[in-house]
Amino acid sequence: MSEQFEPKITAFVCNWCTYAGADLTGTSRIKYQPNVRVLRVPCTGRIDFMLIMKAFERGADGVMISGCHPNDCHYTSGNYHARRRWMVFRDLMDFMGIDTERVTFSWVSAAEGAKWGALVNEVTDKIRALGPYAEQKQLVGLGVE
Amino acid sequence: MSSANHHESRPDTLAARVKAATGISLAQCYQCGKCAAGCPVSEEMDLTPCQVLRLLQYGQDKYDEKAMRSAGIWLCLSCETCSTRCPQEVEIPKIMDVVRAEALKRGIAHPKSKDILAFHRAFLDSVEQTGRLYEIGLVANYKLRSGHFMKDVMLAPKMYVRGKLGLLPHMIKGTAAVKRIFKRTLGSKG
Amino acid sequence: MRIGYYPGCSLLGSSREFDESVRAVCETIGLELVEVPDWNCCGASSAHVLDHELSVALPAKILAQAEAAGLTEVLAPCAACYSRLIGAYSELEKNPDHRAKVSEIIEMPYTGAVKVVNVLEVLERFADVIQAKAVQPFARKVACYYGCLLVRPPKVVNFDRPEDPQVMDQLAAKVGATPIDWPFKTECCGAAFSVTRTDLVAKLCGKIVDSAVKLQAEALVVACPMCHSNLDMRRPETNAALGKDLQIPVLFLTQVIGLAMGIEPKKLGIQRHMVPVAFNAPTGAQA
Amino acid sequence: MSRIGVFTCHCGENIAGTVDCPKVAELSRQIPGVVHSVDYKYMCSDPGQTLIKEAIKEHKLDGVVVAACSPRMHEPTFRKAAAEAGVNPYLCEMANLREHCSWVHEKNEATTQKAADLVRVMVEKVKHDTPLTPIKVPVTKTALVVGGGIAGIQTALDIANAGHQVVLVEKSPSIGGHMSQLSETFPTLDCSQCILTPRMVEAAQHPNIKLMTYSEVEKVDGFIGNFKVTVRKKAKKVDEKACTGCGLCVTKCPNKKIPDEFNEGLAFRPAIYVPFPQAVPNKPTIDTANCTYFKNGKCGVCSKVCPTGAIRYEQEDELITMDIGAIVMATGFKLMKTDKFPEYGYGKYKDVIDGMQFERLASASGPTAGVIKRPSDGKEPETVVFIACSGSRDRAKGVPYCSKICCMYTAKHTMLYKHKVHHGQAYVFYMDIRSAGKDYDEFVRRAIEEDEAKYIRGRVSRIYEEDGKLIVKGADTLMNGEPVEIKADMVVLATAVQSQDCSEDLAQTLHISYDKYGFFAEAHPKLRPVETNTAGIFLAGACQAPRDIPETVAQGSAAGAKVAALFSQDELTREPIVAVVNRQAPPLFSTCTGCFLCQTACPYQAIEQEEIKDRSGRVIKTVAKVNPGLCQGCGTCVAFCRTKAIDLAGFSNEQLFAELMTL
Repeated sequence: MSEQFEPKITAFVCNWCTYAGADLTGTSRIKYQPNVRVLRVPCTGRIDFMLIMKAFERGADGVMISGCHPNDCHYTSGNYHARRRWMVFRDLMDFMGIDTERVTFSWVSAAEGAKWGALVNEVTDKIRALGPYAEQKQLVGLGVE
Repeated sequence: MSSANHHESRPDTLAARVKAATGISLAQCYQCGKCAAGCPVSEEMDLTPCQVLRLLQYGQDKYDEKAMRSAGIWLCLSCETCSTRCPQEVEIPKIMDVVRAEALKRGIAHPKSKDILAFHRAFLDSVEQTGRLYEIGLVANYKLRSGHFMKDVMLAPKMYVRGKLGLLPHMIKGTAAVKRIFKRTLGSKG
Repeated sequence: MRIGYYPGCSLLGSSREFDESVRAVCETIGLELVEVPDWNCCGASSAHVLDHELSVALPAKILAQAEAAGLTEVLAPCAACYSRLIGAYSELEKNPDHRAKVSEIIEMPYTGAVKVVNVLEVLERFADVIQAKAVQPFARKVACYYGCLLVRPPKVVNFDRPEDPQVMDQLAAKVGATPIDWPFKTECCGAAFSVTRTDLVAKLCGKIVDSAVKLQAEALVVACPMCHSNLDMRRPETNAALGKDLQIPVLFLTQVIGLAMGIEPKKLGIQRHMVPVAFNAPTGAQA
Repeated sequence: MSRIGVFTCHCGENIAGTVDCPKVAELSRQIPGVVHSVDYKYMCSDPGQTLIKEAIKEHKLDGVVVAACSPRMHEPTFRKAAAEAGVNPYLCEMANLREHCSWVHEKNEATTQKAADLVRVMVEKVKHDTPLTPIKVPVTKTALVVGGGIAGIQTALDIANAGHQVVLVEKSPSIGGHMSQLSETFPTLDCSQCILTPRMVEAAQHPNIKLMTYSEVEKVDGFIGNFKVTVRKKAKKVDEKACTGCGLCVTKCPNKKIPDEFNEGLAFRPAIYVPFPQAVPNKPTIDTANCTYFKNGKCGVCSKVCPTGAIRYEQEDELITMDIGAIVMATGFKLMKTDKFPEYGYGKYKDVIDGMQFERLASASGPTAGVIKRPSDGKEPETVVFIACSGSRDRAKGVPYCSKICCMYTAKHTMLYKHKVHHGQAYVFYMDIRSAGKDYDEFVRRAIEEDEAKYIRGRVSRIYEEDGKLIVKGADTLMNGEPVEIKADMVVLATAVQSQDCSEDLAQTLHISYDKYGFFAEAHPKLRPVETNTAGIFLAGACQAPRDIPETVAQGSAAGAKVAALFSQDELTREPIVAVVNRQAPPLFSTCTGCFLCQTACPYQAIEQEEIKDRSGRVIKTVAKVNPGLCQGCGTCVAFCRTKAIDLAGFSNEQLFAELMTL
């Protein structure tokens, strides 16, 4: 097969910073690869990490989580909770044998349109290089479909 | 645009060397002059401390060189008055150390540095040889290195009668170890 | 009580009286000094000007020797040595990964177990004992001169306040002296330029001595051999620069305390000063 | 089965240029539950909106997905349109085909595929949307203004003049704040008290303003429109109703050696005192910490001389609780003191003073009746050095920020000084002159050009005393850092503006955020400068950052307008995006187990504990309950909940998982 592998990437972004930042990427006409599907949540604090598991289960090859920078959270502290929970969850994922490389946690503000574009490209390239995730998922018993 | 002429991005500028050796960023200095105001010897300097910092802030060879060629950097007493009062917490004496070292390395140190250097070299010679400072040896060595043979000749007899000059050097048992310390540090840099 | 003792090179030579008076006072207040075995020179300002690594390695060797001798605290009466020792200690505290490298250079383990203290810090702990033993009050107006190295840089030495320090004044007051409030307590005397730039030293010392005399101090009190030699030995040059003939004596704090405790002046090395320790007004303890 | 309509917008060429819109419409039609799908050039135009409205009616749609631009752009537009056609607005969602797709990708199959995916996600979300109604909250139309300086006075007056009730709380015995201490004000040099005192009196006499001096906020509960505030009214030990303000007690008090706060320690006051002659209210207060009677039970002179018997030694603090609809914080600032400057003598030199002390020396009502005399010996200083940025822009002293007002008031000081001491010479050490403002730079130039202040660009390293003079050692950086030594008679430090000592405690009492310097944080630095992140709490003046009088007054009025706007409604309408704890049939009542992790996670203290009781009143279970008035809808509690008992309307677990299932 000559076609290269095109990864599926699911992004959970907060409404106030990263979603607006991604809007700015658009208004700035900065191009990036079309592999990402953005799901909007009010705040990264809202992200239940079962959603990440579900995303992988649904065939995502990579997951992005992005919200406001520390101190800039629209809700004061939601992003800190998200970060703290992610630290714990990452260890758990590691323990379960899930490749934590496939999850990217970052801060993108409403002013960082260019950063969002660059980040999506970076993550897409990285996941593409890592290859499809189906096999590993079967290994840890999550299964596909 | 990446800033091609930003001083800390070029590794060969003095500012970059200062950053690497001490962690101090020259950009911290906002040129308030408090260092020059409090420096006990700034009146004697051709370049005051804040001027030296200003030159380094440019990150350009000609200004770096001007700083290195100045006599003022050799007058810094490391008394820390400037850094104690600096509102931006810039440790200026540490920067001066780097500038002096670079000036020596490039052979462009001000002629006035000669005596001061002669003293420091004589001092370390003494320590390297005996492990401790041998004051008469130091003075003799300094005179040889600096050529100021008559300097302080009147002081020595006064010191001697007051028991302040030991005629023989104190040798420590660990002299060899001290010599090796010199070899591993100062010696390794030529 | 015992404490490690690092006299340093100056105290063996040009500032013998500092060593003598520290030993005499410590003996009287019951503090045993355990000399760091086979100590070497700290490198003073020369090592620091010429090579940073050397300027850390030499003090580290001293502290490592102290550590090997089972000491936990070292008194360095010489302010210059104190500054080098505590500077190296603090740098190796901040960057523990440098310790291994230094240990290699000095061929001895350095773990940072030995703390460095200056003479004021140690005497402060015995302030009450000193006061109790001051049988012949040193009832003179004194100008306490701290110099640069005891209080700066404040984040490293962490001792007294960086401007207008007080500890020496308080100790002098304990033995009956009246410390004057004066502005030159921490102005630099020119330190290491004593030999190479005597002209500068004379000028800087001029301001210090002149101010003390103007404010009617009868003696300058110091705790640093470099300050002492500049203010005492360089007095002819200082007076020449000032165009005055100032004969105010310069005493080490330990000499002042020693005199007040009735220790024999000779044992304190009073006779070794260039500017004779003599006072116009007859009062209190006499030298 | 849902009846969802999908409306794909071309946005001219903006979307259609890279995305095959007709194809997206066609693919969308195949999604189960979609009964209608069209594409159109401009969905947001009038015809576009009409197209949606008509389709809703014609196809009996119960959900709408508009595939167009960012919801941050047009969600309100389309939700309104949907509502007009009879669909609950929260059942209308947008798929972002423009900012997140057509503008950022190349024109190709993958881009169109992504667009179709985005529509599918939103269709799935709409399927799980529930109709929501905006939340209504009643409003108590009484405002609390904390702080009686110019900021608080202005705010209180504006709100009161808009016809609403105001409680103005001030911690000291009189309102007036720092402005009442100033001599004259820049850039007009009009007398501070002359312009301030009428405002103070107006505030005190306003029928809508209740003044509470010598009082402090103790506790704040509730939420926007419905706060419950407890204020501690400290005992003045004087019956304010009985006291006529004759002042006999003040004159007779034998203990007159207490440093006078109003005069910044440059004068003394008695233990029973009125802070300053124009104080409002003009009635005395007993300073119990310094009163002989309170220290050892003796004296009692004030009580003996009072003609109306108004002294009340037994008076206790009172705690007063009130219902408040909005709160304005106007607590002001403090100045760094001269003892924070080791290099300038740790405050030991009497003639090294701060800017506020100079104001008192220059003030006609001050301790010297406006004659400039130095504190040490009362001599007229012939050389005065002013040092700007004293402690400001000084990270070594913990204040890296610019205090903003010092450049201007220092220029003013040099002028006041020159006007009073004609032969005197003023020197100013400065780093930069920051005089942006109407007539500000002209004012500074006047100080230099007409009143001959000598400006030297450099910081001062040290000040010491010698021969009765203060030796000021600075440097001139415009002359290569040349050392400059000035023998001065007096030195005025323009010390840093800092937050009040109580600011952090107060912020915690009110649940508002503050920065690392203790200044209260605004909701948005540009667009919401007088609001806090807590709805219903506003900011005015220097409690938010260093401010001068014009800015403070502007902010006070702005905060007042915000409160008036809030009070113009009887009820508040809020987005129904709030968290809800589920309720179920007994015996479970709720899946909530009462762990209250959500309570610790909530940044808004919106989660309460609710006791579920049986008929006899016995507590069966304690569960979490969200106060919809306080909840801002971040959803952090949802992620924390172990039993999924709490969920967020509009972004529910069901919805998010459903969205994921489409990918």
